Amino acid sequence: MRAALFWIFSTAAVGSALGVVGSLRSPINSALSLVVSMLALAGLYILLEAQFVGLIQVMVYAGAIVVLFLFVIMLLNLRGSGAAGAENQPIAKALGALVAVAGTLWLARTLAASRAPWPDVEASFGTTQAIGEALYTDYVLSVQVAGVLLLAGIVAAVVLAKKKID
Amino acid sequence: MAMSTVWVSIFLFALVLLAFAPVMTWVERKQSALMQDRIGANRASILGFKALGLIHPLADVIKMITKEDTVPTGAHRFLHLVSPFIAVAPAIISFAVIPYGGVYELWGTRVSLTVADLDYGVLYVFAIGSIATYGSMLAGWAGNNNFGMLGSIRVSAQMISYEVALGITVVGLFMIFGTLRLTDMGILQQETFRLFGFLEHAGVVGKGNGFVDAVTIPMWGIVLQPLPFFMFLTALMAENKRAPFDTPEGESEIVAGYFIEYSGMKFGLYMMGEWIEVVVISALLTAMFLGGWSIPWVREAEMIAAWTPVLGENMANLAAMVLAVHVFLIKVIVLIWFQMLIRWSMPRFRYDQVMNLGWKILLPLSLANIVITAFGILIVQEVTR
Amino acid sequence: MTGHENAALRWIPLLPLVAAALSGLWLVFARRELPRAAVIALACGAPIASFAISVVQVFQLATALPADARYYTDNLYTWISAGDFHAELAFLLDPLSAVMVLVVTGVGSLIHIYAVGYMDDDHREDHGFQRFFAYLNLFTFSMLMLVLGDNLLVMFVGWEGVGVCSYLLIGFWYLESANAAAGMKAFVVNRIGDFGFLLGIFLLFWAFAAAGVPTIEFREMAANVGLVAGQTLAVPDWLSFVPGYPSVPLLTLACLCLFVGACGKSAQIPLYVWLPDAMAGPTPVSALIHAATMVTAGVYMVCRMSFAFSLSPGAQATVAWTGALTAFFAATIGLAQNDIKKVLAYSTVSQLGYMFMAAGVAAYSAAIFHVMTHAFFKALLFLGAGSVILGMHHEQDITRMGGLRRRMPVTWLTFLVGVIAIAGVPPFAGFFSKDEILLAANLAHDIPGHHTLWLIGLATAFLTAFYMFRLYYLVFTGHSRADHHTQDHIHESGKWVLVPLVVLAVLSLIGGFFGLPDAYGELVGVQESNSLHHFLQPVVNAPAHEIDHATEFRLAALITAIGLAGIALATLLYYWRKDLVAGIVSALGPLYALVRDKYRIDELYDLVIVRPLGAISRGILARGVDQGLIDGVGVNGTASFVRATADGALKYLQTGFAQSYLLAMVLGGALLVAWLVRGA
Amino acid sequence: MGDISGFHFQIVAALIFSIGALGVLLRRNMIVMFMSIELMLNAANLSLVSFSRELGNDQGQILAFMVMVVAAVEVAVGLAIIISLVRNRDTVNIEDTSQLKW
Repeated sequence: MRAALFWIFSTAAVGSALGVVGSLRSPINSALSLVVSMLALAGLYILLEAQFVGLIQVMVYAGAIVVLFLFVIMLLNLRGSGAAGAENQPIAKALGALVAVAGTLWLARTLAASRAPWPDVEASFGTTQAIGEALYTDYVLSVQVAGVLLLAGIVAAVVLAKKKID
Repeated sequence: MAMSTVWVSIFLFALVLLAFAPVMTWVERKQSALMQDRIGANRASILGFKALGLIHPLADVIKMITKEDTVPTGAHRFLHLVSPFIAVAPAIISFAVIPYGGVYELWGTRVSLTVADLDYGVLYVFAIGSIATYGSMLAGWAGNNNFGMLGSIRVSAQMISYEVALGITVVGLFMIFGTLRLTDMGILQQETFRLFGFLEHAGVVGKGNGFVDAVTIPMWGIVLQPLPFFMFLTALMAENKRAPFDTPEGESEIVAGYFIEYSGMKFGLYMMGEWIEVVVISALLTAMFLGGWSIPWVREAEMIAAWTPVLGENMANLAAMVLAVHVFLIKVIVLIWFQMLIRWSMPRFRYDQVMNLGWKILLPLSLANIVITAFGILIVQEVTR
Repeated sequence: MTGHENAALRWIPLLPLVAAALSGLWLVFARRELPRAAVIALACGAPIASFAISVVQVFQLATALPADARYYTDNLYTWISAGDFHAELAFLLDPLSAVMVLVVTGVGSLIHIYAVGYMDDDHREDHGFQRFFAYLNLFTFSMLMLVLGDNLLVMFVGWEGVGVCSYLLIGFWYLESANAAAGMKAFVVNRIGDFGFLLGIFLLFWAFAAAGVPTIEFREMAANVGLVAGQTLAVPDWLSFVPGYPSVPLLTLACLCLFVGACGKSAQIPLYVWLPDAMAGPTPVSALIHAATMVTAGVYMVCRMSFAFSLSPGAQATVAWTGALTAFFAATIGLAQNDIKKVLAYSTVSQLGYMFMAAGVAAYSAAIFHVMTHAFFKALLFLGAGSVILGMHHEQDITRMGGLRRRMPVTWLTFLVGVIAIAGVPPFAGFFSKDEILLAANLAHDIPGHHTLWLIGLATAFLTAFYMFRLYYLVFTGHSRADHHTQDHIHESGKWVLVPLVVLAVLSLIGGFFGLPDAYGELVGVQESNSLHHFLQPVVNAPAHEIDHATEFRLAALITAIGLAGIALATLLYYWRKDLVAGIVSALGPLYALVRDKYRIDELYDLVIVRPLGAISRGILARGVDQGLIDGVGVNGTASFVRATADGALKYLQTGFAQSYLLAMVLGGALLVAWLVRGA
Repeated sequence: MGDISGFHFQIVAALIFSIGALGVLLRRNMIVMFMSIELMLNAANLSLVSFSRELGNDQGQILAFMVMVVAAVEVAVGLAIIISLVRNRDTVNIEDTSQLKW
């Protein structure tokens, strides 16, 4: 059942990632593909026993970040991309896809040599409690730095979005 | 988790949803009529049989299903189609973690009255709740209508804003209970504490003072965190976009807001979604703040142990289970009624007032609550050590 | 040390500093003057209060402590601490600094009071009145730091401080460029001396550190000076061909460096040229800084370092001869000057030479004695000259004066006292100090040519008496040579001016009795009447000369006679037979012109030092090094190189499209990853 | 868990990362480019979490969490920049904003 879930989620994630990049008609479509990709990734996290990260993935990415994208797209009323002609560059696309596939294959070949089954983990692995304890003991400095970063981000966003640069 | 538990839970799940949601239309009508000194909702009848207006939901459903489903020109057809479902689905699946009762041994089978007793229960509700934003947001945009667009922008801003306050408000409660699992919260809330225990710790009275030992209070969330209960309720209601927080659909300003271009059952889905969410809110609050399925001052395990000699083990468990479900539903109904009361008492806030309440009142208060709670926990730990 | 600590000392320099800061900062921030009464109270109150504290402390010092352990210290905090080196911000009150403190605060207070009257007509746009007193108080503070400093570094702070204040006050009337230039000259010449002083400090510390006592504190150095006496300078091999050089004693070298500093500050050959020009400042400044206090700092410093000078005969001889030559040289210039303040300025240089001569022949107490009496009568003379200048409406040329005796009676009388005092007529103050110096010079057998020194001293005394009385006769007697307009407005000065004059006149009259030689005292039955000498003896440690009283009296009579001879000659030429002067001048011809032009020393310096230096600076340093090398190659060269590179090649990499940058970034990242996993 | 292991997750991560990189490099719409950057970040997160599972410790998850924090900040600031850009130049086409040159 887990293998099936993996295939479902990973197909959804990769497919919708392609949707993000490939939907030329409207950025809204890209954003919606992005949500699907994020949710699929959250599923993959939960398959990896990382429940907390998975939940946060849903809350932060699907619940906040992409909503913010949508919000901006709506606020700016970007119905079409407005640059459909510029988006059409078949040679570059083909070349890029070729490089990406080649790179992935090379990576696969490299990684295949070191495939190993997963170890068993205790029940608390990846739970909110485990991550919380790690965050507030060993990584408390990172948490505080992250807090400062968020504050700086808030201030920067407010200043940037509010000020009219003449 | 044995398969049988799932079946019981899903049975209850369907019961609550299918029973409550349509009935909510009737409840709402009756409540508003009552408050506005009308009779209300008494016209629909089958062969002259009115049943206090309970026929009305049925009539509504028939009307909605049979109405024409319009799609405006220039609309994003796919999004216009899926948005109502995106709006309703999160509300429904939120129920998965709501505990209607504890875990019972029935004829050798463990029966849990929770569909998915998740370790990260509350977090799950929040995560699912944040998805609900899309349903409303995309609806307004997909309809290719300027009012709908305005509604979309309002709804996304409002829901993102209140999600912040929503999560932070209950952190104090998490700190006290030390868990996010709703069933654990239910069990913990069956405990009691001595209201005047501090006198003993302060040395005013000696150990074993009869009065101090007698006066006990259930350790319900609302007792431990009274202010967050109301803040949480406020934030949830704002998330649900019902009056007085219904600026995204404010009729007097932007006609009907984000679902302006919807008709028929698609429109009905938005109505349904709101009502289901009313139930979700009530259930969540009950589980977290009002002691869940428990009766005050009664530990369920002790109760079963007391009944076992009389009824036998299986029947005692069964009785406790039935009692638990009823207690839970009663509390939910009270909270639904309370929400209706607010819905019909308060006028709609202005949009800036909504935002100010979220960012300038709820958020600072909830942050302060975390600090105060932390100090409180430290003091209690220090004193009772 | 406990019994010697005295926290009152810090207030002596601090009070003037506070006053200066208050009035100065008020000007900076409020941009307007305080009420005059407030300025006067602040400016005069501070030095007077310092004087009062000094009197009390010195009295305590003299009475409460035994003669061989007579000192107070006040340690504020450790100023610098680096390795072995420690410099405390500390003050020291011992007999030597006691005398100086009393002179500085006492005479200083009188001059502050005088300045109130003198500067009264200053109503300039730049708040001159308050600014002047801020500077003056700042000067008092610096001078007190110099005098009270417990180590060379604190002394150096005061030393530089008085230099700055001197610069500020010489150029006080900066609207005339000549005044500003005079201030600059004083500053630059002083810097040369200060450099020597600093080198001396470094050498001393080096020497003491090498001897195992790293210190610059006076009392510690004095106690351990024996350890460094034998040290010679370690010379690099390539200098060893210089005859005698390898054996230069370190202590002598240090003393010579210190003496360079003293020469700059105290206007000795060859660095005396700034002092006559410094007369551009207001007259109270000339009196306070350029006669009574600052210029004697060099003498004070040499006396303070007497323990070192006493151990280096070479340095002592240098000091003595420099002083004697300066004394004579400046006196000759003084003969032919017509500006009332210039005459006094050269007289000051001459008298400072006297003091150095005394210090050089190890008669330190005599030097300090002369510092004190000179402060009295020279301040009196300058203030009197100031009064005259006020009365004559800022006329300073003595050929345009005359006959002021009746118009300015108080000024006349007090000025006369000063002139007699400087001429060396007993029992006025100047006689006793000069007598002691010349006696010491006569007896200084270890100084090469000490009899010549003595003769030079006598000749200087004669010249001094002559030119001072020439000045007196030209200003106060005969008929007025001023124009009618000025004549009509000649008036006696006000009380602010006259009171300090009278006080100083009294001091000039009786000041000599502080150091009445023992021989005279015994005539009237007083033992050890030279109280100043005995007071200072433990600190300056001068060798005692045994001489019978008869010889002492004979020498004194000789000095008196010389002085009277000078007075007589002046009376002859400028009172009885004025017609003779023109003949003598024309007979002397070019020699007179040379003296009148101050031997053209300024022109010589200009030709030998200033112009070559300017040419080198402009031609090589400015044009070659600064503009060519630093600007041309360093700054502009770098810029043009970068510009050429960027313009030629790099700019084409910059397309302006974010995605081309991104592509480069991704490729770079990919290459990096490929390199990192190359082995796998 | 059948034959599913870290290898598979890493390949998925690599694919998503490549797709995101191609999006950043090929698309001209700034908002879509920005979304592609998010894809790349998520791919990296997936890789981290997968390693975390493979090694059996939670450090990878913590790092992924921190990446999310940074991503949130980045989105807030980045979208603010895009908003002010659109207000001033009325375009989201990256080719229209080529002032970063000589």
